[in-house]
Amino acid sequence: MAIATPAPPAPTTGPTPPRAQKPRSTARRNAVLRGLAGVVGLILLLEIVSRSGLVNTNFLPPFSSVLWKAITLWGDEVFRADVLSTLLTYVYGMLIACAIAIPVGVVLGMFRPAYRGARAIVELMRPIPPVALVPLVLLVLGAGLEMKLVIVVFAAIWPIMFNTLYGVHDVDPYAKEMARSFGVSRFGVIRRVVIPSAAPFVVTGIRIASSIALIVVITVELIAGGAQGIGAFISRERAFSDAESYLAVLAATVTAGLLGLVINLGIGWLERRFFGWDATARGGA
Amino acid sequence: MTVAPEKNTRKSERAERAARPGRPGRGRGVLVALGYFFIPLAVLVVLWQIATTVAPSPFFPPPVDIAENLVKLLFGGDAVFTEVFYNDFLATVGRMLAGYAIGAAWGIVVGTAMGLSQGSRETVTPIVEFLRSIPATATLPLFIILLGGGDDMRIIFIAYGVSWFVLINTASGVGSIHRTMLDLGKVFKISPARRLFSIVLPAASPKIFAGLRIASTAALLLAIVSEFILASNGIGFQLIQAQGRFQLLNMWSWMLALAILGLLINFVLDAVENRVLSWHKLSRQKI
Amino acid sequence: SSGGSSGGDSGGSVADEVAPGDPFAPETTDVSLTGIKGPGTIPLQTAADEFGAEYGLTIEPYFVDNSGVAVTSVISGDAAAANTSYFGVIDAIQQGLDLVVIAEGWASSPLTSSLEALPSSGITELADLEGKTVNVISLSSSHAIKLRDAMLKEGLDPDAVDWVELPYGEVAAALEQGTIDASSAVGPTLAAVRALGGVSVFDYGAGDYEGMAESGWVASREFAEANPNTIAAIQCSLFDAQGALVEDRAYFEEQFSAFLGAPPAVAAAEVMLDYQSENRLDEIQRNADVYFESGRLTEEFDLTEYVLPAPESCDAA
Amino acid sequence: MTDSLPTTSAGAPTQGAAPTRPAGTAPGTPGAAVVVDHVSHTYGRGDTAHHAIHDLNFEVMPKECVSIVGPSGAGKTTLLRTLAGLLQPSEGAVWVNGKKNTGVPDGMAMVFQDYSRSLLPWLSVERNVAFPIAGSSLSKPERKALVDESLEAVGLKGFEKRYPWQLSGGMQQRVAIARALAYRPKLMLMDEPFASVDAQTREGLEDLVLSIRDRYDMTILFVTHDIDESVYLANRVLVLSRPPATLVEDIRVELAEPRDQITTREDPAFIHLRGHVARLIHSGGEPV
Amino acid sequence: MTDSLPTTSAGAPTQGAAPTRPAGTAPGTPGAAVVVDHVSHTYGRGDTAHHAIHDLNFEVMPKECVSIVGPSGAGKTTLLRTLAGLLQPSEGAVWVNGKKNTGVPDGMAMVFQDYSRSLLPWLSVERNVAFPIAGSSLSKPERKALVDESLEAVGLKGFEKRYPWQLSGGMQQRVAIARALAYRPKLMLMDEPFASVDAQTREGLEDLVLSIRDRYDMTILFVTHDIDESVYLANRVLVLSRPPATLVEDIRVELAEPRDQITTREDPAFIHLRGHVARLIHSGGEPV
Ligand SMILES: Nc1ncnc2c1ncn2[C@@H]1O[C@H](COP(=O)(O)OP(=O)(O)OP(=O)(O)O)[C@@H](O)[C@H]1O
Ligand SMILES: Nc1ncnc2c1ncn2[C@@H]1O[C@H](COP(=O)(O)OP(=O)(O)OP(=O)(O)O)[C@@H](O)[C@H]1O
Ligand SMILES: [Mg+2]
Ligand SMILES: [Mg+2]
Repeated sequence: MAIATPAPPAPTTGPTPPRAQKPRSTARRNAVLRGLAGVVGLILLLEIVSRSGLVNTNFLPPFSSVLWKAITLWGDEVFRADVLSTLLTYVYGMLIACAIAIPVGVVLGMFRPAYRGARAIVELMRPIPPVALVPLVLLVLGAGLEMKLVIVVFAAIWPIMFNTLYGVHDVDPYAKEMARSFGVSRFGVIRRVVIPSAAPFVVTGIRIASSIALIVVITVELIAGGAQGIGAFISRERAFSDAESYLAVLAATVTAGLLGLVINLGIGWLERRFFGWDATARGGA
Repeated sequence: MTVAPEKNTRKSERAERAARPGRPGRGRGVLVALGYFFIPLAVLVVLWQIATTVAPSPFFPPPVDIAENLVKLLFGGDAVFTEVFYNDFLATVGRMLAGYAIGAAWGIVVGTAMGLSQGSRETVTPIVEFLRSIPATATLPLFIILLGGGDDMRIIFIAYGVSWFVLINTASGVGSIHRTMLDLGKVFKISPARRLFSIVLPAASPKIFAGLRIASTAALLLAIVSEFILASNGIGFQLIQAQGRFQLLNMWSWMLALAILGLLINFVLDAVENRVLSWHKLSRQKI
Repeated sequence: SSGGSSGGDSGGSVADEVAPGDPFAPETTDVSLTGIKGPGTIPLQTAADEFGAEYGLTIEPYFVDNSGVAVTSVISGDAAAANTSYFGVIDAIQQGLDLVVIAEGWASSPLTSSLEALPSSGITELADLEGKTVNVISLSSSHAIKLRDAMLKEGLDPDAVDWVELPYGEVAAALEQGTIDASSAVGPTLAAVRALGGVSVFDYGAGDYEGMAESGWVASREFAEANPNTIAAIQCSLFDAQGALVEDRAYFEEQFSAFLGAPPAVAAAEVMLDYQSENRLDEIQRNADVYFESGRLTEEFDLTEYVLPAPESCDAA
Repeated sequence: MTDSLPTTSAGAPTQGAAPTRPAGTAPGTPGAAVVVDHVSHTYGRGDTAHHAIHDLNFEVMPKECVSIVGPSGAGKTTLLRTLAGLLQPSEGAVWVNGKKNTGVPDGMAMVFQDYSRSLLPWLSVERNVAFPIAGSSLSKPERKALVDESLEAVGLKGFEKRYPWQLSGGMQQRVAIARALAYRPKLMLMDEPFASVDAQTREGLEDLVLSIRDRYDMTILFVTHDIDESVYLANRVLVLSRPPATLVEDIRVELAEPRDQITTREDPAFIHLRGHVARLIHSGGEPV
Repeated sequence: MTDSLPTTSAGAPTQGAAPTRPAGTAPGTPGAAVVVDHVSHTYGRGDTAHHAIHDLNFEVMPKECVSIVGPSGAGKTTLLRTLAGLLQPSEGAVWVNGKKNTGVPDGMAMVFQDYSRSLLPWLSVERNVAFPIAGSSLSKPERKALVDESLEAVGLKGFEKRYPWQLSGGMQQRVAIARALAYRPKLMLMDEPFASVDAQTREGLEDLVLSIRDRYDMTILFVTHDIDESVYLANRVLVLSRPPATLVEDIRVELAEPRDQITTREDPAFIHLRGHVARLIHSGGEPV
């Protein structure tokens, strides 16, 4: 932890400054190298665990073979279609969830009566496991894309909404007052001060929601079946418990993880690019 | 165009009052709060009741039936509570709380480390992003293979799943603490431990709490999911049984139980947050 | 339990006020059929690929992870028919879902599904199960109910067993790890468990249970009444498919490999399910009886009203 | 609490004038830019109540530059926030351009005491300055010209693309000033606007404020702790007492215009006035 | 206001250090409290690099009070942060009490320029002030006495239970000063500590700082924009140039001790010195 050590000699400016500044390529290279080191470390650890013979390699195959299987699976057109289908559901779900959760979060964050009035319903709905909704939604909407979407949206809304709410509460009152003093309208204050200032919170919410969404898409596909999706793939492969299909199940799981990794790194990149001010302006470590 | 300013004074008054419990007007405040809470709920329930009576469907039982059934499931018998209450309801609550506590603690520890040091953040981020994107539901079998089918497996599974939410929010909260505040601790030679507990964590607490909120929902969800397979008790188990046997009323009742459970957890979190974050609310409510 | 003849002879069924439809004039030609992907749904795929066309049907198969979902999609209208166990059908009907059995799937037969345990567990017979953790995929599956029933008949206490549910994919690993002591197994899982040295403790298709109807195709009554001809066409397609598989082992192996992606060697070693091509009311009713006797059903249940007769003829006029 | 103003009673704030006036019209001299009419403000309630300003009465004519001095914690910021309509007075009312303040009056700009927090960290210097005019009807080049001109005026040319956290304290404060300038307000409220800038820059900014006022007919109210500055810049100096702030004296500053950093400060009248203000402040708000 | 200052500070810091000295020992005069040895600092890198301070050399003897003046954005805050060990110099090194700064030196306190951000919003005034000593070996009553004394000294008695957001700007700044005082540092760094307080309070605080220095043998470095203050308080005034900041002149202030707000400011030597500093600043960092 850095607490114990004084300011490190070189990086006095903190992380990459936002736009308009050229990112420091060395710093970025270091970041990538560090990240790679972490991933390689994890992979080695998994490899050692599975090869150590603690568990039957049939049930916990070495990570390298899972990874290899994941790579070869890409050659399979059906699997690619499955991944695409999952991805599409995910993207639509996230877009809808953002479109609902951010405005609602802002309204609830800005207007106390709205928050108080909505709270009972929100708090009652929130803990319902999205997965438990499957049979119900299935009934109303069938096993198609809409069903998956409804459940994904239901799952992804809460983190975004809550982080938005907290972000709105966190806006520096001086900033709001400044805007108001210049005659900026109430809506203008929201649009130009509250939302940008809460944006880092919102993005954190989106990052959390994004992995939840992915998890839920796949879980729903797993439970409710349907023609396509990584979950459907896993469900199909699971039907036989031979080593090969088990490997495929693991490989699909890992693919889901990689998919999430790519998505989240993308969001992280956007976050740094557009909200880099958060970490830097406030002088994060 | 702007906020009607008289609201401001009222708001700060309210803030003042909230800061000091026991002031006059608090009783009314509680009533208003309860009103805000229950009136929308009551309206919703009544509408639902009417809708289900007008157009009955086996899939949408009337709310009164759901509540009645839940009461029957949990209360009564020889003692106050039924066996189901102890065996399933409490079992799930116990697992959930244990997993939540462990996961939250772990998330705060790792998240703080990540937030404080750019090096560790850069090293760990890809791993974190990768692991948390693997569907928890798909990893459950792995947990079972590695840890067996006992309560400890479920608790660790819940903790694992929950920790990500806390971790990410903590890292981001800690990472955005203003430099002057961190410098303050360094200048006055505050010990690292105190710096952590009296600057870093309080300053990041608004974001940590947002994470804890989300995590509390996730904990419940994961507890349920962990009981979907290889379980012989728990709300998740009951839910899956009800689903398997098309006992829709039971399903709804269990969902209601979950909702109420979530609500309770939320109340506790709210109370804690009101204590711990009152400074934040008040200092932000100024305008 | 009620008697009644079976098969193409629909006369014995109380449901005969519903006039059997004409399979060659389906009201709707595009239908979805659903079930869990496995040996039991090979006929679904073959019906879709080959036999449906004969009756002017375009069958869209889709596969789900549990039969509850399959049944729900029948109710919601997503699927015209679904494959499920009769216990599920009874549960659903008891909860007010109006289902009808339109066609039998397969009947219990030896060596297709059994309760397996590794020697290290020390389980060799039903009496050893008490106090052990036993996996049955689903507590309302036919395996679970038959086991309970059998234990009761032997004077054992099924409630002394720690019943759990675990998907097939994880069974072998869980047995190996000692997470569970015994488990139901079918098809590839059975092979996998055997490969670990598993031995059969109880055969779900042997003895008393041999020949008992095990799975069936169900539709919602509403749909069945509105589309008698479509139902007839589905019945005929399925029966044709099931019949074809039973009659031609080579055809079965070919379909098995194609459908499940299994290597020919596995297909060759596979014990074929006892697919049916008629509705045997007695054998179907036995499910309700066993269910009641196992203690899981509180009242006796008569399935007669819920079994549709098969079409009088599936041959073109 | 909006329309409760019962101020028909007192009438003109400082002098006490016309006993009756039509409802809805401002008390005090007609045409006054700002009328502060029996304004009090109390923060909080009950035990923790803090009475910050008490029964303030004064008015500001258009194009006047009025400085406000007083001890720390007197209530100067509270007063400015009330004038800006950001805070509703607990008693009394503020009238700007003949209209009673219910919200933020039009054409008003404010430089906040806590300047570093009033800059938006996610915007570059340039865009922070453009913030208040971004939504206006001006064309893009016009806006750019305004921004450039203001930044140049406060000596921050070349820092357009920086972010607030890359600036020194004094530079941040100047960005806040530039932002208010770019807005071209009719009424400018400044809360210790030069507290963090060095002596020389400060002189430049003082002269800038005066020239801007003349050029754009601004009315300016500003809070300062620098007694020389309060006299040098102002047409009038309002001296506030210890909290709760009341008006100790309203000093008219009759120095030659335009002011000049050298000659004005050497003017005996200036020296006399600054001494007077200093003594007032030293006496802790009791009239001397 | 006890003993006179140790004007022995002969070791000409501006000329650079002794040519040979054992490795690991401080350059400059032995016994110096602070030695700034060829210190430069550059923010960032590449295109966006900003060279804030350039090759600064000076030293401060124990119990000296040194004021630093210079244009806004010169690099004064940067310099203080380097002295405090919060920033590592890009070149050169800082030695405090004969030890090279690798982290924050012991027994040092700092009053930050953005004081409002250095107060912890979740702590009351009292606990903010007690913050640095809360972990110390002092007993509870001792701590309480320290806190009370410091708050009293800055005129904030009676505000102990308030929260920072309930205070005016000047009051917040005084809380930050009280916090540094309660810490009883040997080395005190103050970055425009009185920017937001009124003239009278400021005088009180100035005298407070001087008396505290005498009483507790403190070494003080402080940044100010007030030329009078820089001379009044200091034994030496360091004038920095426009950025990148270099040392324009190191002016020794030989005024009678103890200083007095009336007599010292009337002293012709004072008037001469302040004029000299003012001219230096006006000349924009070119020696006059
Ligand atoms: N939100 C608040 N709640 C309670 N009291 C407050 C609040 N804001 C300010 N005060 C109190 O009101 C008084 C006046 O504050 P104000 O900020 O107006 O002073 P000021 O004259 O601007 O002082 P300074 O010159 O130090 O900035 C102070 O005593 C302060 O403690
Ligand atoms: N984090 C940073 N990144 C880049 N440049 C910076 C950073 N911090 C300060 N600077 C630049 O360094 C220069 C010196 O800043 P510094 O804060 O030391 O000035 P200062 O002398 O304290 O000014 P002031 O009197 O206005 O507070 C300024 O030009 C500023 O723009
Ligand atoms: Mg103020
Ligand atoms: Mg500075």
